[in-house]
Amino acid sequence: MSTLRSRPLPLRVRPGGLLPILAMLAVLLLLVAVRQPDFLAPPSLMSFLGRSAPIILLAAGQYFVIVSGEFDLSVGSLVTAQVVVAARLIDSDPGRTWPVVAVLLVGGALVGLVNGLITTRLRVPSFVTTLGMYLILVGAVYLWSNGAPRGGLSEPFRQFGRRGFEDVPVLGRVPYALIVLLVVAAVAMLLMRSDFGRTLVAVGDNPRTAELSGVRVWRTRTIAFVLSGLAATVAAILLGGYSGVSFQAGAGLEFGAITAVVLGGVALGGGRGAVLGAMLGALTLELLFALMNFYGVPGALRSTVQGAIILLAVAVSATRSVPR
Amino acid sequence: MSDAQPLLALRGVGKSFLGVRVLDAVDLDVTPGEVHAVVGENGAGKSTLMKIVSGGHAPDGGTVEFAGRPRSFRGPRDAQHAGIGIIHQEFNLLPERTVAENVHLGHEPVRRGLVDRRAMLTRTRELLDSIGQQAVPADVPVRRLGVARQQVVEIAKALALDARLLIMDEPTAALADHEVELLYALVRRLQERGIGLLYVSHRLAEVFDLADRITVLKDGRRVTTVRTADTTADELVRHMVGRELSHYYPDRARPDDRGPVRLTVRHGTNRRLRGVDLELRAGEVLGLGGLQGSGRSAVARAIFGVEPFTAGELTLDDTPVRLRSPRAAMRAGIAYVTEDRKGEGIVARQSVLDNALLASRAVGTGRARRGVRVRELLTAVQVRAAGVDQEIRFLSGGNQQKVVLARWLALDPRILLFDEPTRGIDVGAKSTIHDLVRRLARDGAAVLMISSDLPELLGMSDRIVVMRDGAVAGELPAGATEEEVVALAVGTAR
Amino acid sequence: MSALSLAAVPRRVPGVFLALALTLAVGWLVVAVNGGQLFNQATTVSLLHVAAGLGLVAVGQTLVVLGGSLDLSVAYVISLSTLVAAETMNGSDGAVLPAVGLTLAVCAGVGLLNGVLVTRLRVNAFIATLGVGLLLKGYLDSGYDGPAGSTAPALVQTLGYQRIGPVPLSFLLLVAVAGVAWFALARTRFGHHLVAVGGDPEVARLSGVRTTRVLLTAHVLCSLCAGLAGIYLASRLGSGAPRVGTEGLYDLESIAAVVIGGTALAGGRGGVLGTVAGVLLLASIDATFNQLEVDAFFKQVVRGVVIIAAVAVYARRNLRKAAWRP
Amino acid sequence: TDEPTTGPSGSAAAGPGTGEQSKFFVRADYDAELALLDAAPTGPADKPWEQALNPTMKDTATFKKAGPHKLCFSNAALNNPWRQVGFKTMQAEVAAQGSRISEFVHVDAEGKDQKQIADINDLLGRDCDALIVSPNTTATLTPAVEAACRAGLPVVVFDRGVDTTCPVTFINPIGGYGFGHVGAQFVSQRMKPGGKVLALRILPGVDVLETRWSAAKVAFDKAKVDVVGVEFTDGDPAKTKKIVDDYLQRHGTIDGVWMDAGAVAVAAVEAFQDAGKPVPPINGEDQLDFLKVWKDAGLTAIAPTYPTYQWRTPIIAALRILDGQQVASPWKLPQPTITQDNLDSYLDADMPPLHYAMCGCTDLPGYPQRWK
Ligand SMILES: Nc1ncnc2c1ncn2[C@@H]1O[C@H](COP(=O)(O)OP(=O)(O)OP(=O)(O)O)[C@@H](O)[C@H]1O
Ligand SMILES: Nc1ncnc2c1ncn2[C@@H]1O[C@H](COP(=O)(O)OP(=O)(O)OP(=O)(O)O)[C@@H](O)[C@H]1O
Ligand SMILES: O[C@@H]1[C@@H](O)[C@H](O)OC[C@H]1O
Ligand SMILES: [Mg+2]
Ligand SMILES: [Mg+2]
Repeated sequence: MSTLRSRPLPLRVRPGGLLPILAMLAVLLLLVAVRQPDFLAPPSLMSFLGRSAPIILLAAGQYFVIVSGEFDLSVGSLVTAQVVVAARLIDSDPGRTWPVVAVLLVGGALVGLVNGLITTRLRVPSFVTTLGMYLILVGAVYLWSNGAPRGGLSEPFRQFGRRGFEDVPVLGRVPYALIVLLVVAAVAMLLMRSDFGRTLVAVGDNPRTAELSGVRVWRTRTIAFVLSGLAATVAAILLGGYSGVSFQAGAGLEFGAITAVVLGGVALGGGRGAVLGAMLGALTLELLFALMNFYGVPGALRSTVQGAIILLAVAVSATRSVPR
Repeated sequence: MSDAQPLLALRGVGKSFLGVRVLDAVDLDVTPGEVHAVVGENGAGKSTLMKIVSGGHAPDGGTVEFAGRPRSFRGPRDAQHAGIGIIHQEFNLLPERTVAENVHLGHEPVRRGLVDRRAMLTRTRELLDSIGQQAVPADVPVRRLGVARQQVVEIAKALALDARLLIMDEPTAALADHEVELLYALVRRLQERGIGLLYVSHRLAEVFDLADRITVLKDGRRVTTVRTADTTADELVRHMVGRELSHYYPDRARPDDRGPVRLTVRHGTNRRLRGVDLELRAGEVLGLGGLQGSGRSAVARAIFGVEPFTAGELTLDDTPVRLRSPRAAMRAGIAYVTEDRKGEGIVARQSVLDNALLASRAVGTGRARRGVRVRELLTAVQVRAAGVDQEIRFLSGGNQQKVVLARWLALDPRILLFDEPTRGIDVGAKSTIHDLVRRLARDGAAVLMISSDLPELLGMSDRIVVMRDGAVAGELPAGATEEEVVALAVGTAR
Repeated sequence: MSALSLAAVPRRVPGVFLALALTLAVGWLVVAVNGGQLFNQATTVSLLHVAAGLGLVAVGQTLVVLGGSLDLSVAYVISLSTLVAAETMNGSDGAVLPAVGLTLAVCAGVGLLNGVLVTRLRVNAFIATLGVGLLLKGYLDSGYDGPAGSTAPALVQTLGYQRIGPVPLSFLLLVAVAGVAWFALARTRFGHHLVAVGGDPEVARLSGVRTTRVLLTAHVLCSLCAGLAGIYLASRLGSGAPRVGTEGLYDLESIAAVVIGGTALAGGRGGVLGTVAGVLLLASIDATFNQLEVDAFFKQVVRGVVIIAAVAVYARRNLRKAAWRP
Repeated sequence: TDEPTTGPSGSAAAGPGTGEQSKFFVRADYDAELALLDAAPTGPADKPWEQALNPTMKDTATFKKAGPHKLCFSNAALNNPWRQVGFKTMQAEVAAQGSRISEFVHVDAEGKDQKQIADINDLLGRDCDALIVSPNTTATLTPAVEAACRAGLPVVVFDRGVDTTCPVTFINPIGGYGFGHVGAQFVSQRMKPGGKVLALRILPGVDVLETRWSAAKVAFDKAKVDVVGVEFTDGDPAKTKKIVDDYLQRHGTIDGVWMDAGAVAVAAVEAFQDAGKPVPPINGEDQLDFLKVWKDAGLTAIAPTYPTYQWRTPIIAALRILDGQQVASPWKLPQPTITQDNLDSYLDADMPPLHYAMCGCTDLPGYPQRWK
């Protein structure tokens, strides 16, 4: 009866594994290399990574929530809100940069906290909670700013998303955003190896087991929402820095982040997948957009290509992992 | 072999789950009007076999022949259409739908294209009537019924199919005595109508009362098929466990091994329990017996803070405590090994190591030495796996259970609540767990053990408390007999 | 076994109807205090028109949600169907029937695609329908830079603008569709099976329900409802409008109406009547705020709060009901 | 079904080259608008919102009514800074008219055609003396506006148009052809001949924006420059920056940038700056952030405008109509262009970056606080 199976390979093709997303990334890189070799040269690669940092961060934040078995549809509106709030609070005064950054982080955590508590304590499905939060945030920020962003971002605020270390050997310019991304990615990966991370995944896979093993499921999930709120805030700071104030800053990013997470092999419903996968998923999506540009895919058709690729990727891995 | 043309003929049926062989080349016949019982230990593969016959699982090998034709059912629907009905061991009911809707799910009566609700109600009432269950209302949502009545609905649901072969997988598990009698009558009536019955039960008395033939399964293989008249209970048990039972259980505690009272429940009451009194000492294994649904699990879960007592008193070492969550109970040194391993025992996609560490991580204990300690424990309980990084779902049930045990042992609990710790576990693993439970008691832990497996309960316990209808029915000393336990459990004892 | 009291429980009035009544009463009062009138003919007509569009989509959405699925592609399906309808009609009354037929056929195709992805290919409904939505978006964005085609005048005059008293024809269409859906859920096998699949797919399967087929059908019906909404909008707008679905936020709003109406997002519980009430609730909030000239952004905030609060109330009730589920 | 079945131009899908002309392009209108660029306005020189270009006057005696009046406004949306500034200007104008207006009802359609149709219908039941409409989409709002005309009250349409002449008047500045032409003309003249132009548009399907692009197309085709891309930015600066960045990647250099709206002009400029490339000739709009960057970075730039002061005119027109005075119909307002020469006079460091210089609001009650 008892069978000793051989040790599976670390990168085995299994649901939640990294192999599919790495393969996809490799294919896209290859296609880029064929069409636009100089894109892979350090300077442009650096700038690409820098500008992709916000969506990758959002994917990481969304990962925490999704792996715990929930959804966060409010991140896009949170990004918008944060950018608009930052502009109004800073009001182009460089001296206010750091205090405002602190305020934003607290605000982001707070939004996450509210999402988390409503979901876990009031038992409102997170799809509904965060949909409601999305409406509330968009409405509130327009209301507060009277319909048009006011004030302005300071140069020091903008530098996170816009500037970088100049004249780095080999790489040329290394965007600050990339550094922020790497730091956050490292923290996220460490976090997922920590007690918290492991229990988070356990909660997503089987909340009953977790609860009966002493995990405070509601607390763990709430923290995941807080992390998502924080990630959205950092993304907002980078995005606001990159492109300045606008009400469009976060539009649609929630769907982008969720898509990226799923592409990265993370199961909606929780309990499966790696944060690195989620971030690679976002990188892959961004690369896909760049690629479509290089191949001159007309802007309007890009969503079709995107949709087709997502469906294909997810369908292939879904059908492959289901035994009867 | 029966001489009549078989209604159902299984030949060489096999099935594996995730690479684990659960059924191996099973042959089985049922003739019309025959009651064919299938017995075997927990996890022997009985339910799996029943699901194959009823289209719920596809077999990996072998043939299923029904009413003279080979069949390969694509799903339960096919089997139903062929004339096979099943009463599942676990409830297959939709809590939000009414009794009538559940009974007719999948084959609602239609008139002019529309579901005929009146017919559905009438027919449901008739069915309930025919099994003497007029009291069960046909038009309330199932969630408003108790477990026993849900079981009745499950039976009615199977009967509604007018099947030629009816499978009953532990149909009496949740039934009271007089209800069992009604079921007997029903079975006999069906038999007279020429319907074949496959009857799975752990209650050997029932099997001897009803069955024409008995098939014994063990570890997924058919050990034997005998005429009821030609066998005895002892012989069956030997076939089931494959050895004599007497040497099987570890030695009990001697009276002077028992330490002070660790835990007391006085008048423990909640939605499921009515004034439970209980005392648990260090160094002993207290067995908790009773029929399914009698409230055994409810006691353990109340102590562990899952569904806490709403009234009464719980004391630990003479100090009254309120344990409102599993976490609080864990902090107080209590561990609970659930009966529902799949649903609330394991985290299927996480590794063996993650599973073993889950509780330690949750309460943040022993951070420094935790990894080493858990590995030691996994070795000590003899988990067999490809490595600690293997996902737990690829382990056999017994090995999963050992990992869950390691999880709790890592916390060094002083009080252990074991709810069906050997359910679905093979014989070898079973004895490992038995030894372990006994060793824990010997080392001074207080152990409460729930088991539906009477021999196990009798073999392991230093005392046995028997539950009935959410209350304590009585207490028996070590050395009690099965009859004594059952008498208390069903309420026929003085 | 202690006897449970099974005496007839009064059927609860679903919360959404109370909320609707309350909103209308409070709205009427506040507007009246403000010197206006909430139930004047024009306002009522507008309210019912808004409700008709959203309602048609939401009824379809209810079906998939009841079955435990979700459709995020409806907004694009709506846009697409306005175009198919208006371009096929091309202003000619004679072409109404073929155009409606073609539109519904196209929608059914999209629904089929959704259904196949969700059931056969086992793609999570969220991603599947999001992906299909993207496919359609690409087609719409690249094919159209603005309104196209022209709806047959006959249809504009009837479905688009005609009314009986204060009740627009389109609202009657909604009533009819909702009625059919309600009837189908309550009285057909399909309905019973759909709710079963949403309640517990494994139980449904073991009971002999063809779960795949049922859910697939629900997806087709959902797209068809979106198609009807599209045809209505085309009659309202007089032409096909490639962005009307997304501008109207019909995807998220329809889901919001469904959950406000008391249908569980996880499936298996709820119904179309609640959804229609949910739609009317949203529409009356709109109407009241319109009358009071409340800022659109403030309205948005209120909507968010209403959605969360409504579902929180349902969740509380269920908690109290506390059916213990293994 | 990869090809759209009927033939809307697909200019969005055109990729490199400008492809076939938009279906929105009407030669006669184009010629008329370009002619208007040089026309001399009638009316008070210091109040361009009251001026009219080549006006044809319309009798309104039938609408004459005793005041004060209830004016109703169905607004397409308030979803961008241009509309915000405009609406504030309109509110200030209402305030400035004081006792002449008893009530001003504003309903926001939130960018939804369907809602605006309902809104208009709703307003018809609210005893308005005049109805002002800024339609969300030209074609789809036409039936609703026609219905409003039939209701008998004076209807004034402004900003975006409708496909009917039933309203008393349609007010807007010269329009999209003029805007698009001025920008494209400038960009193609200042860049190297045959160079690469990137055209950035915010969204499709709105006539005032479509005409901008179709006029630009004519100019570019005539100048024989290489339009390497026509992209929609959704008015999103981040998306704009990424698009420009990608085009810089792909083509190495871009020699000119044309935009159909100024909202994301700064983002486009920054994309060049951040890539360490010189900013090529570019056009923006009269948004202050762009004017500031233009000044600070010494850009080669121009800013055709679609002045927000046009939001004052509908109020003025409605009151005149209710007085029975003649009004211009259509009412074409002047549409100034900001150039290097007059740039300084439009810069205003005290106003927020997303404010529009052509608001014509400095004389209105509440200035500048209302706009901050
Ligand atoms: N869906 C499944 N996936 C994986 N393993 C399964 C599945 N169903 C059953 N098993 C395993 O197959 C074995 C046989 O289970 P089965 O339910 O047939 O036993 P049984 O004889 O009915 O036991 P019991 O008396 O406890 O009901 C067990 O080890 C069980 O864990
Ligand atoms: N109708 C019910 N209402 C509330 N809780 C229930 C109901 N049925 C079962 N439970 C809970 O489910 C758990 C297991 O159910 P089951 O009927 O098997 O339990 P039990 O009677 O407590 O234990 P056992 O079967 O081990 O005697 C228990 O914790 C019990 O409290
Ligand atoms: O809303 C539009 C605005 O964004 C654009 O700049 O000019 C035309 C307006 O209709
Ligand atoms: Mg079984
Ligand atoms: Mg139990």
